[in-house]
Amino acid sequence: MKRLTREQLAARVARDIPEGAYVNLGIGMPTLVANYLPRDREIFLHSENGILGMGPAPAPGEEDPDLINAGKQPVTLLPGGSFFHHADSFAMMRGGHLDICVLGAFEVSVSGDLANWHTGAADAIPAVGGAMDLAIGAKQVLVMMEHLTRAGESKIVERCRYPLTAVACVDRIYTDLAVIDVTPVGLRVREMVDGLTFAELQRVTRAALVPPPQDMCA
Amino acid sequence: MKRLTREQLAARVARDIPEGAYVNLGIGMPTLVANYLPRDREIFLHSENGILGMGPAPAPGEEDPDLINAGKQPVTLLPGGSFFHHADSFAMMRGGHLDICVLGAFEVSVSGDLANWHTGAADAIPAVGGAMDLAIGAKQVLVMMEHLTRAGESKIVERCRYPLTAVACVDRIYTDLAVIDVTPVGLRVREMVDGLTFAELQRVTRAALVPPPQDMCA
Amino acid sequence: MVNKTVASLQAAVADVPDGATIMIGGFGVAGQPSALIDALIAQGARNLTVINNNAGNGERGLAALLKARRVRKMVCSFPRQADSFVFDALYRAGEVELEVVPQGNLAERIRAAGAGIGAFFTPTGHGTLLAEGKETRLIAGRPHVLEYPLTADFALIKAHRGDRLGNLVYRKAARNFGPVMATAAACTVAQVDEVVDVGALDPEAVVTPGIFVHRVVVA
Amino acid sequence: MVNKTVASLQAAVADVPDGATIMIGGFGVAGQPSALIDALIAQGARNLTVINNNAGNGERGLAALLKARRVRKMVCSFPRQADSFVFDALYRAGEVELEVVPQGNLAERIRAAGAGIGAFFTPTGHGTLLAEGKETRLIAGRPHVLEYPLTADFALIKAHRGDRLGNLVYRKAARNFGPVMATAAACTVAQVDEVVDVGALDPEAVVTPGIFVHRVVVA
Repeated sequence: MKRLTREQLAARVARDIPEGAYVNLGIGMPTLVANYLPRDREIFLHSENGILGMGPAPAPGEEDPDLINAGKQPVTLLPGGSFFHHADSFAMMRGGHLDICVLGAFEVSVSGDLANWHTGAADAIPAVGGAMDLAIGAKQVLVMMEHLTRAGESKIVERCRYPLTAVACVDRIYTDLAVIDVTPVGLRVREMVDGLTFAELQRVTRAALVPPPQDMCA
Repeated sequence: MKRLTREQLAARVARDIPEGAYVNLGIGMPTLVANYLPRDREIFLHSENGILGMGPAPAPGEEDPDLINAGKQPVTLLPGGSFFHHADSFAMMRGGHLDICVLGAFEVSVSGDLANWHTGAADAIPAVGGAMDLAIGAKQVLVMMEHLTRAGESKIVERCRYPLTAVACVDRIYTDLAVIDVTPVGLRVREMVDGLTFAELQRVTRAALVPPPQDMCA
Repeated sequence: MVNKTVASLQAAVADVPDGATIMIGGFGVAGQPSALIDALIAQGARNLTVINNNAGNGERGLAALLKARRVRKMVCSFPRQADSFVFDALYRAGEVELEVVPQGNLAERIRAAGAGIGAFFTPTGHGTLLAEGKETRLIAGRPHVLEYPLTADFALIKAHRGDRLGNLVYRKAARNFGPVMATAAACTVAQVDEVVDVGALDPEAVVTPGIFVHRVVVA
Repeated sequence: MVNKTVASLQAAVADVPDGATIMIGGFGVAGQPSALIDALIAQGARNLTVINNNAGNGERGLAALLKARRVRKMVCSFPRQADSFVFDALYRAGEVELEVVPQGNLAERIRAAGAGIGAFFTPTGHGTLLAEGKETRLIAGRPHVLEYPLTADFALIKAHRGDRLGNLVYRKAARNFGPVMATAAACTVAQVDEVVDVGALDPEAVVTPGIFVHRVVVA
């Protein structure tokens, strides 16, 4: 089965981010999206540790320990950016001011429940960071993940088995196989990778999918 | 009966404000206190409209319409002062950070209830401003008022007849006749103007007073 | 390229509908966006609910909006002032509704709306007329009142300098309600003295980041 | 003359008692007041409850405080990091208690303490393990969780510049939790790079006004 690479997936997500959007990219794979934002669009990256207008990594030797992103990697500030304290930063997230957040996930359910912070394993040290705030706060919550676990299990599920990050929060899922909207009538497939059929996608997905418009006519 | 003038009363209140105190002076008579703060003490005046380190009125011609106090009169900013927005300003008040506020009053009750915002008259337009926030928020709430109304009635009462600003909030009352602490055992007189006896003070006060220490021994 | 500056005051308030709730910045006249208010009067929207600390001074700005009979209801902390005669007359004639809110609750309720807080408990107002009928609760031995966020369709505010991204800095005590109102409205319109180039505002000193601002207009 | 500067790091933390609750600023190492933490280790207070976004990085700063077995309980949003091995080992050995708080609730609960809010309703965490046992309520059709303020005996924070009145400005994203923690503790101690003359800080750009700060020390 043909799959998007992580880079291709990041580029696919980036394509959907419009001019002028205020965007938070979660730790991990979502951070890659920054590398693929269209250069002709002005997009504002927010970092939960108090940055708006975050720029790319600095040139080697130019790192500033006081200028890091949520993943604690060195970043830069673009002209027109600003710094603010943590309560103000989370007010942006929780108050519904961010247009888009992109989050990784362990699982997403049919109803848009998100599990991405805790495996629930007995020896796991729980660590939530800002995931719950982003999930409830951003106007659009996009999930970006591999369609299947390494063991080949669907990460799209009827009901999450992992502890939830937030209930009914996900708007759209981008995987290495498909782009899927979470809608009141179910998980509607919008796109599939070249050569993949709806039947094949459904077969590897442990939740009912709604076919894309062209398939409905087929 | 000898009485303090408004200026003498302001000077009396000012004498009790210690070095380093953060202080809010309410609109009206309390504003006069600023003129009598001891020059050898560094005291920080807060204005609810977002100023800390407020200075005196500017020289004529130097007024700045963007630099006014809570009473909307032109003021100045002292070196080391700062500006902040209204929610931050009221966080200072409500969060218990101000050491002292000085408020005017219509009435104060035996238990420290304060009425200073509304006469309750049918045709009165209610206007509360920041009085309720100051009354519940400052570490010490000092009231400064004439002991009697123009009609000669006691403004210290068993129970307020005017609508309350806050319940059990007043710590000390400064009047033109006496300084009185609100304590769990009642209104304890600390000082009286020269020549006034406790009996005379009690006679014009419509609430039971506790005599000052020296009177208790008399 | 993002450009939040708009060419005219008229354009800045063109889409305010009748019946809108509008936050107007300012404490008295300091920080009051008078040019935007004048444009709103010319625009003609009626039946407005206005949230401001006061209820107008003299005959200009908010007082003029009241005088033009555009305001159905005022939400404010301190309507009664030496020069609030326009409001006073309308109020006594029963032609404008009034909701008096303690000033700290006004600021905090606006902030709550901007910060996504559903409601909060505060000691302010407990045991007073202004908390009548409201839910109360004893927390840590102290009585509190439950207060809800205040949102608006538009916030009209005044700042000192802004850029095309909507970043704002204010001037002295004219800052007052501007920064919190900017966070609490569906559409925030800032009247500024000057639009500066992107990058000209110190990122450490930006008071209102552009995310909260939708339109910037010079006046 | 008011002078909040103290001569030594030792003096700045001399009175921290055993069992104290201490807020420590920083997001990872950015904004972490390492010199104050080292002074606290030398001072010897034990059985501490520490509120920080993380649970230490590497072996210095907060990690060193943990390694010295001075911390009874960590309240944080993100303890598990690539280099949080000191905390990880203590936690797995059952030698430190952990309360995980969503980062926004952590910031907002600290702000609430500083702003005199008794409690607030937030959608964050609803329906998750971190809201188990907490009061919930539907507000405007959306489920909310009731959260309470977080206070502390001491806040140890790092700022860039300060003056003898306690006014502070920060540097870039090292600002993070400093300004809110400064408002929420009975005693706020700020480690600064530099003490400047009163009046040298722009009053428009002061981030933490001196009212919130009790001690300033250069490190």
